[in-house]
Amino acid sequence: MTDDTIAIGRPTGGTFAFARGLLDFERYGLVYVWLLLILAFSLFVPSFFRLSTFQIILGSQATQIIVTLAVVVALLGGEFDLSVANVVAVAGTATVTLNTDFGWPIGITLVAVLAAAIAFGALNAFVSVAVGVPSIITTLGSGTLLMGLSTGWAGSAPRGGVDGGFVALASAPIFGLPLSIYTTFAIGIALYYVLEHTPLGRAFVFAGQNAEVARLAGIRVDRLRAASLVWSAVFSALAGILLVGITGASVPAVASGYLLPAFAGAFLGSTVIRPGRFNVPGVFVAIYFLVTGVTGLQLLGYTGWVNDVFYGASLVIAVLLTQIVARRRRNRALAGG
Amino acid sequence: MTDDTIAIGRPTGGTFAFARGLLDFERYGLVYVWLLLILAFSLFVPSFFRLSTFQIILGSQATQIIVTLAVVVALLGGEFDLSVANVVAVAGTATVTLNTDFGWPIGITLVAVLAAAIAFGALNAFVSVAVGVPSIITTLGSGTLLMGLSTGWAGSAPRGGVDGGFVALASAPIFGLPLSIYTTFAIGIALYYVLEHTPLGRAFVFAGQNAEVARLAGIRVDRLRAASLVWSAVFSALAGILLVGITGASVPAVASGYLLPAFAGAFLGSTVIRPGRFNVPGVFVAIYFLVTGVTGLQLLGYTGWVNDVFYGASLVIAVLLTQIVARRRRNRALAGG
Amino acid sequence: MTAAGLAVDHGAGGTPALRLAGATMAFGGVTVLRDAAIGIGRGEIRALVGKNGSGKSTLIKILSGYHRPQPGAVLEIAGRSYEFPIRPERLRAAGLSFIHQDLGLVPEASVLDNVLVGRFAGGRVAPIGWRGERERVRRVLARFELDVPLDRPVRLLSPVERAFVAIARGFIDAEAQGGVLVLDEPTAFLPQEDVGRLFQAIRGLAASGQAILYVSHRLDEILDLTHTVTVLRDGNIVHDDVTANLTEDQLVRHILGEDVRTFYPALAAAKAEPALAVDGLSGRGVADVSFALKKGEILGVSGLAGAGWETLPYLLSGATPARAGTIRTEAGRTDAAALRPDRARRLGIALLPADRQKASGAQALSLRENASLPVLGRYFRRGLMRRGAERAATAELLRNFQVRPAIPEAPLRTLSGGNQQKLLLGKWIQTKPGVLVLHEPTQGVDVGSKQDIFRKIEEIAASGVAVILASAESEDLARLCHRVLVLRRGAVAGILEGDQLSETAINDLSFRGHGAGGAAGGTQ
Amino acid sequence: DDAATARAAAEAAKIVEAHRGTPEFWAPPAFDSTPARGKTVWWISDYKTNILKQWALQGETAAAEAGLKFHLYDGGGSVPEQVRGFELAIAAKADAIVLGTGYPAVAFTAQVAQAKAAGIPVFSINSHPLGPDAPPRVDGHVADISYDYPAAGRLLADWFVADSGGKGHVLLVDITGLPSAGWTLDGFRAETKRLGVPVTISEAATSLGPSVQTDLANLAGTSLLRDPSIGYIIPPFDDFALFIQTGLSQAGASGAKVKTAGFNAVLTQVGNLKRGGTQLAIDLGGPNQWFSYAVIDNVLRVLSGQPAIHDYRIGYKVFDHENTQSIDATREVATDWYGVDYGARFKELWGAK
Ligand SMILES: Nc1ncnc2c1ncn2[C@@H]1O[C@H](COP(=O)(O)OP(=O)(O)OP(=O)(O)O)[C@@H](O)[C@H]1O
Ligand SMILES: Nc1ncnc2c1ncn2[C@@H]1O[C@H](COP(=O)(O)OP(=O)(O)OP(=O)(O)O)[C@@H](O)[C@H]1O
Ligand SMILES: [Mg+2]
Ligand SMILES: [Mg+2]
Repeated sequence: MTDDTIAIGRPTGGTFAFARGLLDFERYGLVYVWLLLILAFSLFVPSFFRLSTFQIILGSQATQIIVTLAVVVALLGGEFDLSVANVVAVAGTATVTLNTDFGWPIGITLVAVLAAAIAFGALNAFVSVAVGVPSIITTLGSGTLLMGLSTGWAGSAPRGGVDGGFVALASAPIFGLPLSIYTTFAIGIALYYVLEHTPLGRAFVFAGQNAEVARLAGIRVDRLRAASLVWSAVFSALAGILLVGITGASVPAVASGYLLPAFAGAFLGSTVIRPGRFNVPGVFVAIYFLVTGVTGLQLLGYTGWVNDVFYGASLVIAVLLTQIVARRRRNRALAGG
Repeated sequence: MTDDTIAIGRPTGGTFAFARGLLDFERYGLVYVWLLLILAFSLFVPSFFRLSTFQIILGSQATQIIVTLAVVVALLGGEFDLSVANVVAVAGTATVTLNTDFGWPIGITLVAVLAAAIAFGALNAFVSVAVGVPSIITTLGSGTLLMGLSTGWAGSAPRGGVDGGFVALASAPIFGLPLSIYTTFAIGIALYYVLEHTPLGRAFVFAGQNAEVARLAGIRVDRLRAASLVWSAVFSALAGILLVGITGASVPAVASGYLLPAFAGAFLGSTVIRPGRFNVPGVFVAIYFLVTGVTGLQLLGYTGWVNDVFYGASLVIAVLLTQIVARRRRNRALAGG
Repeated sequence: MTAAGLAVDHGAGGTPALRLAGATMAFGGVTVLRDAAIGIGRGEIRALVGKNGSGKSTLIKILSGYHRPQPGAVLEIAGRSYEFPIRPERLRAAGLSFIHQDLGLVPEASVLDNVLVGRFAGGRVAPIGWRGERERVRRVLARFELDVPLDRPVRLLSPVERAFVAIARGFIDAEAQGGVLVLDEPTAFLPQEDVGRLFQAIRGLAASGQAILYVSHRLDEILDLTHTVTVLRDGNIVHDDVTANLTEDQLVRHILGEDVRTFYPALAAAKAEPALAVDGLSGRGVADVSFALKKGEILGVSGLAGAGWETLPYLLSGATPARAGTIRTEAGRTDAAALRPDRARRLGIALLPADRQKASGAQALSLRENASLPVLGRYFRRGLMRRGAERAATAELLRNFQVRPAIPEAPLRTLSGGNQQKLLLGKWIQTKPGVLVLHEPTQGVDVGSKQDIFRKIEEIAASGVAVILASAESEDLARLCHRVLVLRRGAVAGILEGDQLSETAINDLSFRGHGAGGAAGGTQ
Repeated sequence: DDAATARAAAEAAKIVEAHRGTPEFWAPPAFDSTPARGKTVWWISDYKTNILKQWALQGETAAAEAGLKFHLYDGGGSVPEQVRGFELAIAAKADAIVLGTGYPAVAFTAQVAQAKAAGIPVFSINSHPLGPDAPPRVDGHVADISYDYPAAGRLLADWFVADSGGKGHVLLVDITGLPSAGWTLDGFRAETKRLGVPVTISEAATSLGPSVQTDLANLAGTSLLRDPSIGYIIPPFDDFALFIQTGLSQAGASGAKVKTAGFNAVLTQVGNLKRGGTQLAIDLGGPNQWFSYAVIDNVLRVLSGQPAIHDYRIGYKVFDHENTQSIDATREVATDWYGVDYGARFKELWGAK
């Protein structure tokens, strides 16, 4: 298999670089598949091509994207964080419980929840980085532990009654979209900026790729690994808080639903924009691609298992397509050279 | 960290090697923790130290261990198989449906189900290995797809009515343990033998550790990766079939319960016997360690969140302990050397 | 010994053991090997030489079935012809065995697995006869006087031990199959005294009728060991001759395509200001080492394998924790035991490690990302990474250090071994350190580039940087350094300078008390 | 025609009104429970599902009142864990086993048979249609204690018909993998048919899995896009209605005019009703205390040698914004919520002197 010998003779720079760049199927393949899907739905599904559809598609993924970014941050740091979904759940439970049972004002509650998330992330970091337990075990264990403690403390029932102003704020519409989705985009952009446009972010990505080289270059790799776990916990907690804002309630039982889609989004996202590397824009593309398909099907009246079939099939086929096309173009380039 | 930058003069071989080997806390740490746990429960939990308790502890993990071995086979091949739990569920559903609705004899049914599992594994292998889609996406997608198709075909309700002889066989007691658990041990031993003591198995493990280098060393890495996904599907299907034998019914909803414990078992298992490597005996130790704790607590009457807390905490603490002890010993050896 | 005395069986007389013709290979449109042809007869030791990136490893990877050449390539092994693409195990069955550049070992796997996986005796699922297999590995390793526990992961071995493990694998294949053994820069990781043992083994194989293809940048080795030479330049075969017909100068001319005499740059005098003071440094394999270094001074560090000189660079730069001692530079003073790489960098100490596979670069990242890692802050202005500036600086660096191809966005893994080494040297020199610690900086680098690197080292020293050059190449050290520190059994055996400094003096000091060539190849 | 529709809507409204107060307790025959005293019942639960845990904990109280020893076993959602629960119970020589995970007995055919062989009767909850011969029959399974789900569906339909004047458009969402959802929706459809009103019924489904929350929320939004005339969404349980509410609030203005309702009267939703301001219009509740006592009553009966009861005729109450104002919505207390102390009523039946 010599196909990974990409790109070295590829001319860079030049006037047409930008246009040629957009035609780069390897980088933008999934984007095109997504656009095609939108086009197809727009043509064949009567109620699809409407502002309200796009508002729903955009707005409904606020929390899922944040959780996926949490997973990506951990993965970039070379860590597997399986506790994200539990943190979402417990952050939600804690927000509602502190705000209602304990009567803490919502501001203090949120600060407390985020502080607890930092502490939890630091615990993961201590066990994984300082002691050296693989993070996949650490977070599987600590996530289960956290969930158990939370259930013992506040029960497993859905709880409502959180500060009405907070709920109103989270769903306050700006240009037809709830504030929550702007939060998600703000987090995404900030993360993109840090990862791509600051020395810290670059060092972080490098350390995730080859820790030893980064260490010898004087980068405190352990700190960055620890930070990745802390930030992953913080992002997850933010998602949990946001979810309370959106639903007005905490629902501990369903948090587990966030885990697999988050990993699917992270890995699917790593096949676009920066193929082979976890990246922030890729996450957005991946998650919106998947939800677009499901939404279109629902508009066509397909629900239930058909949705599962579509979700599964599109996940596989989308990546399959981009890979095959990218490979064919590469081979053609090879033959031409 | 830095411990591996330089060859260190750790003494090996010698007459006391075996005894010293048993004291090797890094390799057997979890085993000791487990024995301690058994001792503590035996002393403090009245109904614990009984033959029937051990029979139940041993017998109840037949399917979970097989699924965990499926995950381990995939991981050894360098692949993440997230479809194992779905395959368990669908294999069960298919077994019951074919045997009852379609009236196929149980023998033919089982052959058909295993053949379908091979086909499914081959599909995963094609997409992941031949085309190059990361297996974590492939299997997440194909697993969801499979589950959706199965629901469309046979519904999602639990179904009974499977061949009584088959159920009787699966639970036929031999020395007080059901046949199913012997099946599990047989699979475990066969897998252990192949992985550790045959050229094929060694090549498999080697290729999983570093595919690129293994390819340079002349090993057909792609075949082995493909095989890992096929075997993972086959093992999962076996677990599904066995579960039908154990319960006499298929329960499509079982799927979700198997996935995380399987990964927990695989990774916890990789901290014992062969630390740092996924290994078969480690899986047995890990799964039995976890179920021992949970059973003891249940006998004490603790349920619900206490179980989660134990499960989570013991996962973290067991690994933490063995790591810390092992590290201390290593440092002492270093300082002495 | 030269080809003259040997019965080399190739050409018209018998069928050659190996014949490759019409091999062309391109990566992403760039042809790196053009219509290459090579033949080796039984008992022949053929050298394959050329500049970095000239296509040697590519040719070898075609032979091993790793790369697939463009249509038209012809391969014959012992008279039988094979169609490309060929599966690696078929080539192995046909009698080809390999020792790849950068060794091709799995670090986590044990010595035993690394040597034997894919070559166990018996069927694929037949039980492995552990006793016999262990014995087999132990026997080959013993031939190189290597005694390492077979279950130890390769990552815990020293570079020398690792090299021999890779060599052992090649020899096991060669002895089992007979045919052709291909060695791609096997001596890059080996100190002088171990090279002798390797050569003895290679000659033994050749004498028994094996064909050998040998790649190296060390011309003395080529002249000493091989019967015939094939020279690659920019992907073309430019010369094919009997080694005995060539002088070293002629060989250099064929390789570089120009007339270059081996030269060492003139040394500027060291400055008076102290740059580094090491006091009582102890750590893995090193006990109580003290020395001082002035600005602009080049200090060689050498000794026998395992004598401690290989760990000194890592102790000095905090990569391996020390047990005791103090280190002082212009920027400050620190306890060696508390030194970590980030601290070392703040003290102005930079390290170029020898271990390219593990410790030098992130293979999947671009040349730009690899090169700018230690100096990211330079490109961060007004809240943004100036990627344009970064790219320009990288391009400049690539040009300066003659890295080819000079494409900043290409992934590091697409560079040939020697070009990677040049890039990484450039990466550290651009940080303008106070003390530059180099471990085998010219390992795997062609003769032309080697001189360029020496010139660079001399330049940077002249600009006031203190350089520590840890190497087993005593000739280079003798010519390039102001002083050479020789370690023996972890302690300072002596420091040579001025008239005392010569290649023989370094070797004498290294060996004194051991008896020539007798030292073990392992760790302390 | 309009007159008939109005009449039907009025009839439905009357039925709903009749259920806004205290449900009448149906007392099964009294019996002497002394033979069962001191016997042990194992209750296999799944704490991951809140309502299952709530029933189990109420069952624990009921067992204490009934003089039964009670062993609570949490099998989570995992089938092998629940198998182990059966095995531990059989090994511990339990006198009765309650499969309280919502799975029908058929899911554990072999274990139920083993229990029978050991002389242990097995009960299940809310997983079979009502009646002694409810399928699927499994040897060793004595009885399923269940709410009357079709009846709950009928009541929800009555509310929908009454609220929409017999002309509304409702989206029924089936939850596959949860049979009681289907039974409830069957009741709903049957009632609209019986009333003969020109309502519009749309159907959708989603599967009971980890992503049910997001699935339902998305479904709510997209259904409205597809057909803006939908005015009601019935999921059909109120904890799923919570996710429908999320979707409706994400849908903005188009979601604001849609009402939802469901069965179970879980704490959160009753709280939401009391506060008002959500899309939840009513919540249909069946007293959880009544239910759990009924389970223990049946166990006690069978262990005392009495015939099992197959329908406890558990009553329902419709909660809305008005009638929740007077109750404590921070915890469920039967007397406060429904006006009856069911525990006391059951104790009277058990001859507890
Ligand atoms: N995987 C790859 N993808 C793209 N280009 C490659 C790849 N491998 C090698 N090359 C290019 O092919 C050319 C020849 O490389 P090769 O490794 O054969 O050189 P070499 O003669 O072995 O050099 P050295 O002496 O440095 O080892 C180089 O320009 C290198 O950059
Ligand atoms: N690490 C990278 N690898 C590959 N492509 C990248 C990378 N970083 C950025 N790009 C892409 O390169 C393109 C050029 O943007 P970039 O900001 O790097 O160039 P620039 O404007 O020349 O730099 P600057 O103005 O910051 O000095 C963008 O489309 C960006 O997405
Ligand atoms: Mg090379
Ligand atoms: Mg820019």
